[in-house]
Amino acid sequence: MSRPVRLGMFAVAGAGMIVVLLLGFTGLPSFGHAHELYGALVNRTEDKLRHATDIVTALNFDIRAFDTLGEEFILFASVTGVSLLLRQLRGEKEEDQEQEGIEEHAFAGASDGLKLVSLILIPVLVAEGAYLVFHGQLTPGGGFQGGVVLAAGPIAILLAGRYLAMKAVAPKVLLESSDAIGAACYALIGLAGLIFVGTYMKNMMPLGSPGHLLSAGMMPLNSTAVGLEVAGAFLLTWTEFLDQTMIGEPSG
Amino acid sequence: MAFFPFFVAAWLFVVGLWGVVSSRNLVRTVISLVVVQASSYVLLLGIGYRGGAKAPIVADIPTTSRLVDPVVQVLVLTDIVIEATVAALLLALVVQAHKRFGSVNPDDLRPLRD
Amino acid sequence: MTVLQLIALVAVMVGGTAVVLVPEPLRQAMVLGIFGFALTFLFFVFQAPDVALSEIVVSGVGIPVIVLAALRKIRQQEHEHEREEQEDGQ
Amino acid sequence: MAPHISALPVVVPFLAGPLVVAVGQFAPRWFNDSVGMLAAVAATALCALLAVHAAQHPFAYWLGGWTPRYGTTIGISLSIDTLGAGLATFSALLVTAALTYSLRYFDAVEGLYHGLMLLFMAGMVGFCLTGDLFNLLVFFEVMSAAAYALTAYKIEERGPIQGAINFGITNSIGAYGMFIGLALLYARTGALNMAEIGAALGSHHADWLVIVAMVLLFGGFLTKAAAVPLHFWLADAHAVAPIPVCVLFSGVMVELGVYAVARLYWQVFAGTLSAHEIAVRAVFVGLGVMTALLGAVMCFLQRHVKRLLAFSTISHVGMFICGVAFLTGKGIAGVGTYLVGHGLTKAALFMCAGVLLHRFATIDEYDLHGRGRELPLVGLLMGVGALMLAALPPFTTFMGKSLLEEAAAGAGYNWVIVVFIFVSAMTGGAVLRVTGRVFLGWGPTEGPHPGQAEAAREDTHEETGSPTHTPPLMVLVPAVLLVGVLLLGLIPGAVPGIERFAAQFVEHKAYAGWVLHGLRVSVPVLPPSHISADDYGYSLISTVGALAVASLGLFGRPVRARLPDALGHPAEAAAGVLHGVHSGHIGDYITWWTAGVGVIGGVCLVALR
Repeated sequence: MSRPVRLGMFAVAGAGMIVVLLLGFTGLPSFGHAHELYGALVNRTEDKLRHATDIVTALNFDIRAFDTLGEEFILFASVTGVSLLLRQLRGEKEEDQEQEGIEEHAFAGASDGLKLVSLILIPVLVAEGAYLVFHGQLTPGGGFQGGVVLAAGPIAILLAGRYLAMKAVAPKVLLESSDAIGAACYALIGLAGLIFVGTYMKNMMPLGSPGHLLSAGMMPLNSTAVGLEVAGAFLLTWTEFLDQTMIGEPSG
Repeated sequence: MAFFPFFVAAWLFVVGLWGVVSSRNLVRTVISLVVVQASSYVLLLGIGYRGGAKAPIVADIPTTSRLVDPVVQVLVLTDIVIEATVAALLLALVVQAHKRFGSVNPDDLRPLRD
Repeated sequence: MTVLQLIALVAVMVGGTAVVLVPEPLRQAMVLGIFGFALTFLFFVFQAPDVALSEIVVSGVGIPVIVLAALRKIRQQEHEHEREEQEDGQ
Repeated sequence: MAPHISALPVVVPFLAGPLVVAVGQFAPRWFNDSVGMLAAVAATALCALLAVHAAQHPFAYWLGGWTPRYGTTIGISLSIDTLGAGLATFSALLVTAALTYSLRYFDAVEGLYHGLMLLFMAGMVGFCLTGDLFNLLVFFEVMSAAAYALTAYKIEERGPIQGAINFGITNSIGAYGMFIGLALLYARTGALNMAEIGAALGSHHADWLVIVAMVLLFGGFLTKAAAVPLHFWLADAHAVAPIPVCVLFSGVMVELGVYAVARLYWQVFAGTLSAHEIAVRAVFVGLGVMTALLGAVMCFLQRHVKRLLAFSTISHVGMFICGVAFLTGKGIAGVGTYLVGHGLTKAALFMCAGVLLHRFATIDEYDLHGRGRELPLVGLLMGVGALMLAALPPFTTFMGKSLLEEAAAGAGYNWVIVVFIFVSAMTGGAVLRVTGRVFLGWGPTEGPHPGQAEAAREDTHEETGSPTHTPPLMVLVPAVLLVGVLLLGLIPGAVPGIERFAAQFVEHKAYAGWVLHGLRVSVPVLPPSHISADDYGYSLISTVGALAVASLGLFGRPVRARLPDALGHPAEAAAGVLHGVHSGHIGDYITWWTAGVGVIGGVCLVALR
């Protein structure tokens, strides 16, 4: 199809699509008046059953933990896929010999002020990330959000203009292991439920008292596993992409 | 007015599709996909919202207060992870496409074929 | 519906449209960031703080780093290509 | 014992995957191969155990022990019945076959290949077993994420990158549409478990919301299943993915889309749409027939053998969509039987194509003219595979096709039988034509457009080892699969068994009983159905038709040259238009997608009022 034909056809099709969608949406209960059966039940029972104060986390890491298992492996599969797609081919060589050149050439734009801010940012990010991971069952946040924040720590080193320093702090092997171990641990915690209490992903940890760091059964463990995986996964993805900008083209 | 959130959801879906169809740059195509997916967030959270209700965190509110639906929030959390992963995978493909085709314009991405 | 919710919805609608309509990818990536903030704000006023946190980490750092790196790589290759063409021309 | 292992077929590859990815780059090749094979075999065995157990009575496994409370589901269930677990077994079996096939030739990258194959398998198995709608979408994405990356495995070539981009974008958009559909159903019923959504929709009148939700969900799954006009990604992806990955794509992944449509229709929408069965049947049989015809014609027009096989898959998927759309247990039984026969055949055919690609570094039919003479065994396998596609009696594909034809007659769609015969003749004939040209050297050596051969040639090899020698495993594995096609359908009790389980599959009220209330439901007893003389007649026609189509393709050029211009020109023009529509441009594909889903939506909104 030529571009005008395509756009013209889409104008008709898209208009039809939006009409179909809106006709379907007319059947929705009006905004603010949801008759949430499932959600109401969870809200009513979760506190007594699981001692987590953040109900979303309880759903995420316990009641619907199997979805999160799938989610972690979507992430794992895509990171593995990115590693596969951005792998170095024979002939694509990293320009090792010009290491200092890379430092300069890559992110030389950082001013001293920005560098300083970035360096201050690092401990803050790490602390914030760890807090989010470990307080998932108590306050908003959890393994995923905390994991991304943790991964942003080394990225701050990059902002400070030190690409190779970032790679020294977080070498690929470490990231790959963190990614894989986190994902596998999440599946293994579920397996412990199967072995000790007879059902996959069933809670087998004491519930503790609501509002405490070690409460809500296996949720903190699951959250930690996810945090480990997500931190590794995101940083690995970023590193793969950033490495691309450092690879020369195959000569000839 | 009570229908507006749902209208926004439908709008984002179709506008995002327009971005994909009209794109001359695959990076732009992938970014438009993010907009398509945002429609499902707006729809899901709009469905789970109850007027005047609190967030589903029971630490410092009386247990009798109305809470919004936590289930849709969990679904959106998973959705967001899918968004990030699909974007990463597709952008990795786009980078490779530029290496092989020397262009990221979908018009140029036609390998020889019948 | 509260006023804040209305503002957030309008911001998301306008933001999403802007992301699609901006022609130049680098500028589009920036608009995408703004769109992410609008969504985050929307999630807050829809009483979904967990989701808001997720959205802000993904749209604040997660995706931008990837998009910028991809754009940078593409630009590098284009420069190299141009240089080669100039050399060929001489 | 069996219920306890319910989650393990998913968990085993989820543990083995990270292991090979993390350790693979330091470990020797045999380690990755063994972990991959062990996990695949274990998953196959576990799924088979589940299928056998569910044959007594199907059961729900509540993950985390979150059984329904106050009559409402709270957790996620694996709802395991024989057809679902059987399909999971079949998926895992094909993964095992694909990994075995790649043992001796495939240049696997540091455990990443094995890791992604295992994650792909976990996605497919979880997809077959789960009883929760959102969980179904999650496993759909696990499967897709692994599949996008595997498609572009050969990043040094152009085709794979372009194929993977089209595949990824089209399927992602399908998935986002499904999230909207799911949100609509959740807003209406407050439930995510399929049994509970079905029960909540009950026999209430289906309003616009329910219909649009159905269209979006079916649209997403039919994108995966490559129904016309949502099918464009398939040929691009199948033509370029590595052979072991094609085996899984064509053999089972695409068909899983049809499975999901059947599952959703019967377990969610059957009650609420029971008054509209006639209209639903008309809409989706129409879609299936369109898909079957377009796939068959495009299949015949290809000279790139992998693309040819890809269009043959589209054509057969069209038949499967018809089978599901007849809305009877017999239709499901036909699809189930044919799916196994077709999956094994198509896997074997792709593997044969893999041998050619390995040996000659091209997959163009004319390039390969006569060069296959040194591989007589592969030629034999390909010929047998072609006859299986043409539904030669009395083997498995024939059994499946007979059931489909009976279902068509039962639903009052006798004319669809003609379409089925056409599909079998065209797809079987196209593969026979390739066999004749490549392995026997029949027909002209020059194709109509010599320039097209370029696309089918490989710059690089995906293989290790010297191309003068074909590893025996590359011939042995497809041979075993084809023996399976020959024998499976002849096992006494196999086909009647599938019929009984299919009858159970369509009992949606009983489904809610055993999932939500833990009732013990036994398999219905059916009178054994007989294969009539008509069925043999139809299959003989399709086999003879396949031979005729093949000879027309090989020796028909003089005949075609003598055609009057009034006939020849329009035919050529039509073929040109068809090629042009499959442009490879992602913008075109998404325009077609939007139009397709929009039209299906519009038709359903009008027809199901």
